[in-house]
Amino acid sequence: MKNKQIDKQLIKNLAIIVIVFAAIEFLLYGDLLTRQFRSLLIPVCINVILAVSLNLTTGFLGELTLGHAGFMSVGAYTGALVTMNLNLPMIIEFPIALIAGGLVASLFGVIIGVPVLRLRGDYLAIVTLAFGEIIKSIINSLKITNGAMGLSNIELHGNYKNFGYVFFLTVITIFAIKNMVNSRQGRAVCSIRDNYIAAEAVGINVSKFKVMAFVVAAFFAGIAGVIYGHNVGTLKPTTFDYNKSIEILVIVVLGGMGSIKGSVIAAIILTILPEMLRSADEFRMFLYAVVLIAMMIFNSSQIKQRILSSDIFLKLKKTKKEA
Amino acid sequence: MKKVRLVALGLATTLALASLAGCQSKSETDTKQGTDTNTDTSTDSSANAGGETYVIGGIGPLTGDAASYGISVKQGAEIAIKEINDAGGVKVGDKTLQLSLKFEDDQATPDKAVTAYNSLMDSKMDALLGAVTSGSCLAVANLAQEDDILMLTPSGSAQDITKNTNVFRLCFTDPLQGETMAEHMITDLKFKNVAVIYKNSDEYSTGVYEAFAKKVAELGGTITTAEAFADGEDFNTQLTSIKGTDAEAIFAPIYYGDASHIVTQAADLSMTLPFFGSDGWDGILDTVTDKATVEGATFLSPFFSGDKAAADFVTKYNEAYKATPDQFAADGYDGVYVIKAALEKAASTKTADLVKAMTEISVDGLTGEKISFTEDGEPQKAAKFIKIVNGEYTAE
Amino acid sequence: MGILQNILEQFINGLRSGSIYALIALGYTMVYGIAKMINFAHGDIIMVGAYALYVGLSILHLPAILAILLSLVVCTIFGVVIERVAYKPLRSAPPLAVLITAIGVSFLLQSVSLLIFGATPIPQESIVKFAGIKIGGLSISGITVVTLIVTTICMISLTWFIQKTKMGSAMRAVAEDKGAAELMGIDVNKTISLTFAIGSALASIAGILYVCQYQSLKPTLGAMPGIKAFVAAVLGGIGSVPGAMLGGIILGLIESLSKAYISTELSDAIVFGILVLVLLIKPSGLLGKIRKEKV
Amino acid sequence: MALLEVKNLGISFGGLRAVDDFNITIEKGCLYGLIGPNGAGKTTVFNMLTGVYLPTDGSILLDGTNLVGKNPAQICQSGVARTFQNIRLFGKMTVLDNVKVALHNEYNYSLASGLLHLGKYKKTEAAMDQRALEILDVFGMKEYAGLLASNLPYGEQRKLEIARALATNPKLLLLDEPAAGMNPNETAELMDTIRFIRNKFEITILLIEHDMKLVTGICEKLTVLNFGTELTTGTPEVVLNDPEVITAYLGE
Repeated sequence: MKNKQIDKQLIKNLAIIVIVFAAIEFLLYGDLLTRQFRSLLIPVCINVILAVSLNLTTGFLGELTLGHAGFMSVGAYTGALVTMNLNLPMIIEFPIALIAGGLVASLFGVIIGVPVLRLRGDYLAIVTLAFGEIIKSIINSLKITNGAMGLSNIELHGNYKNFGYVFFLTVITIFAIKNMVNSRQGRAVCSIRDNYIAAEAVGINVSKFKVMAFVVAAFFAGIAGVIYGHNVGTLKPTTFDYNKSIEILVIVVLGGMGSIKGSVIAAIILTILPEMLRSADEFRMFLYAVVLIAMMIFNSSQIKQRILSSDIFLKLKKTKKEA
Repeated sequence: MKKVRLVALGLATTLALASLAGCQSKSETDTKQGTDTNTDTSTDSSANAGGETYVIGGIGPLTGDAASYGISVKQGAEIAIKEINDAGGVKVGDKTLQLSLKFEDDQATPDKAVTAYNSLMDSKMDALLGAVTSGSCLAVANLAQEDDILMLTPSGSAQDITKNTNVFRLCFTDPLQGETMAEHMITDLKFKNVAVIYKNSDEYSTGVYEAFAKKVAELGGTITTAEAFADGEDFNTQLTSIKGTDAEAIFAPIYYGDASHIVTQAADLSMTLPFFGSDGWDGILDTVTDKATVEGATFLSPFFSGDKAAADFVTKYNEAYKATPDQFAADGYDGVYVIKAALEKAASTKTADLVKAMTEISVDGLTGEKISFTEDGEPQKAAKFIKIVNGEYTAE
Repeated sequence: MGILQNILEQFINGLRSGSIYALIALGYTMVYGIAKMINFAHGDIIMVGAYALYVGLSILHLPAILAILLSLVVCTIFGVVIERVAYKPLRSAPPLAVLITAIGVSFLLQSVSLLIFGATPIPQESIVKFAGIKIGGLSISGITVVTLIVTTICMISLTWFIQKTKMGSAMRAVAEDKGAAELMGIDVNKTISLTFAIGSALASIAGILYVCQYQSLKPTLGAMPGIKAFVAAVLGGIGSVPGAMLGGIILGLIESLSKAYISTELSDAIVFGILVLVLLIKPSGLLGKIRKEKV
Repeated sequence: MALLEVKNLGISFGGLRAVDDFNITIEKGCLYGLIGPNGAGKTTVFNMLTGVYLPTDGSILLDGTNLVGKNPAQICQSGVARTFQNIRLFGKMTVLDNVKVALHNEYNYSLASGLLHLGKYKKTEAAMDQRALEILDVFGMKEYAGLLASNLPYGEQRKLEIARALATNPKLLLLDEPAAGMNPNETAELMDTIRFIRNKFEITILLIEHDMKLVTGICEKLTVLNFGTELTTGTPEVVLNDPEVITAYLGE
């Protein structure tokens, strides 16, 4: 019975995905989108991937991470170097770049996993920030990444023309993370968040699953990086500073920690919102900040409201019972 | 409950945006209809350029750390546009066009530059004056070629930007600046040992430095130490390191904001070595507290606000924005006039004609007399060495 | 000039930037220790302090002492108001929500100052007229001496205030357990407001000294020092007042010495690398207390 | 052979000797009580048995293998499960998932099938669901399976902790004050449950408890701890009538 329910859910989700995809493709091929909107399709997908993957470490593992952009940059550079050096058709070299970018990024996930084993909370947060800055600084001084001048003329395999491809990757990411959360690995990760002492006591290897969460998150961040590089066509180290990490974190927190649907929706809103505010020029940053603060306060007041309404709900239930 | 609300919010935002965008492009086309006498039905920009206004798009940082450069370019361009429109507009063939400027913020990041560019395309941009920073230029150059739009960057100095045929630049390239300064310092001023401070997180600074280092070595000079920095305001360490070498001069290919910290701190450390800078130094007198600290510094700049030719521009700029224009403002101003000259020469708004005309025009601008362009998109104009004497910029 | 003197000079350079980091880190650590939140907007309060000083001196033409007072008052008010408006509604929300709000406040302050003062750096002369001291061939600039002294005074008086006064013990109680403190008759809201007031006043002092040292203002001036100071506070053990001072000075020294003798290009990587190493060896920072969860 | 043999167990925190020369032998299938006044070091003993604290000296043998030096997860895998004095549930997870986390080591599939929900995933998850529901059923909590653990009433939370510990398939179950905060009815019910699970799952149970009714009601053997040292060991009747024990509880 339960399996049937899961299948129903799956079919519903797939239906939504197909409809969304068809709608966007229709708009795209019918030339009904404005150019601005068209150029936002890929960034939205990239941010969805980033937010959903960051949600794994921040929302499900419960560790504040301020260096997600570091993984992204590693993936972006690896992917770009792969396609720049392999002169193969897109259909072959882009998947290679994606996998290579993801794998190298997840290798860095292992490296950052080491401090993760010893540190928690704010201390871990600052280490992830430091880690991102170290990656940036090293990329900035390496020959192969062309230092501050960065890489340019990366083939545009990931731009709107290949939207189907990128959309597919985004859906894969969402499903993979969602699936993981509903698997034994994901439960282990969540149990560490809720109570790591109890998790240990029921036989969960806390170290292993912390590192696993970082590795999986890094893998998808790396893929997002590869898409980024192949959408914009240029890469420079300063793009991936801690502000970028914060930008992703804002999406995750606003969408709700541990809510994948929330991350997706927040990624869409927060990518489009600054563009909507374009006409406001100098006031754009100001408005963005005000909206951000207001949303955070509104969110928590809503939680309050919900507690209130649940109280009423309980009372209603009680009176019903009594009656 | 909450989720439903979020979805609703998302939908509402999307719809609002879509309708906004819709309205915008609609009104834009409305104003252009009817006056379009051009029979060319191709989809390129020239199709709707036969109307009354010619839209020049601009891309540059209006917010963030690099905001001052983008704002300067925008303001300089606005002055030029006003002058031209007040004078009746641009005569293209047998029509007279009014110019309008639509300037979008990119926060000096390539990905924002791409969306800014596309937003400009929605606003029916006819030619692009931008982007201001090199990274953004690289990101939009290929798009501009795809759309067949004339692109003129006022200040993007990375070598690769102009490799597309439709892209031109108004400023000197990074390597050219580095080489010119190396020749000036080693050959003209007979320095043997020089030290360098450059910003290694910045493509412009690194580009100038690398060319400079190569040329100095060619000319037989020595770079005693090349000190890098990524961020921040503290240069004491780098300056102390330079102090420990036998450098006779310091070359700092950076922007004036950082440069003002360097000269102030060098004075604090009682250093008396002469400073040499790149065109980013223009504007430094307004950002130091003590003008004595920059006394004797020499930098390369195409623009000199003390020039007689610039006097009128400086006054207008001052009136409008309560500030002294810097090189970026002058670049923006000249950029508009270059596009105007190209339009007049081509007597057409077709990009192919404009690109051809670009190599044929010669413009007397603020950043150089008789500016012309090569087919590679590079400017032909004389560089000016500006030296600070008695707390004033002086042309050398 | 001998190598030894060069090393000493670099050491002084490290003290110079380190003492500013230390001063900013004091505010960070104080707010963190008591309100248990990373106030990411702290760096931008420094910016507010710096601009307030500039307004006092160059626009209102006030005497230096009044301009300093103006900056202190403005920052304190900003600190308290920001806490009341933006952080207080979120007191029961998860810490990350508060962190994001703090980031929002940081954006807000930056964009407002960009709207008012523009993006072009504004020069502002130092109000420290003290010429500095010379020992042999070594010279230590006046502002370095002043910053070091002011930071030390701030650290000592802050420690004294927290340890010895009644308000201070109320703060410690709130830091331990908000609920219990409330039951003991401590006004938690007032105490947290006071914490922000003091933290912001410290930020204002940092802003003033920052202007005196670097003599120019821009809307993003607080961002980088803010991050560095946050690193310093964690290095020293976040929540520990002497730790913040120590962390700031050490950070300044590492930065300066690694730039001078290892590589200017990789100095950021080295600084952050050392931070990671220190935390691996001592997971709660140099002077931080380990709080082991009771099982 | 005894299931658990603890010899000369001791631990110091700084200069403080929290537990000293502690010995205990528990036979297979026994229901054993560890009692003593507050602060006697009972929970510290539990923490050493489960690897939360590393003992300063002594040995812990479970079925002949030494547990000292293993980490909590390894000790759990060798067959010791526990509950906590202050309840430690996975609050944001459902009741069912709380139990399924504990089944982690018994049911296995790779990360790849976890990410893609392919291969062994479906079969294994179904088996896990079934097993978890079985265990919940023992505690009469099947109907709560879909609730968040933090939304359970207090008594149910305590029971869930026991259920979760049982799910790790232990040889030895350590219960830290299982009846704390329960009313007499709930305690009586709990006593039945404890006896029932001992028999059904064929496990050995060591429990810390203050409720003497529960202790005398179900424990077959008791050890009394006072100031970190063992006071006496024996059957409940003998131990609770020992004048030394009475003094320790009531004071001089």
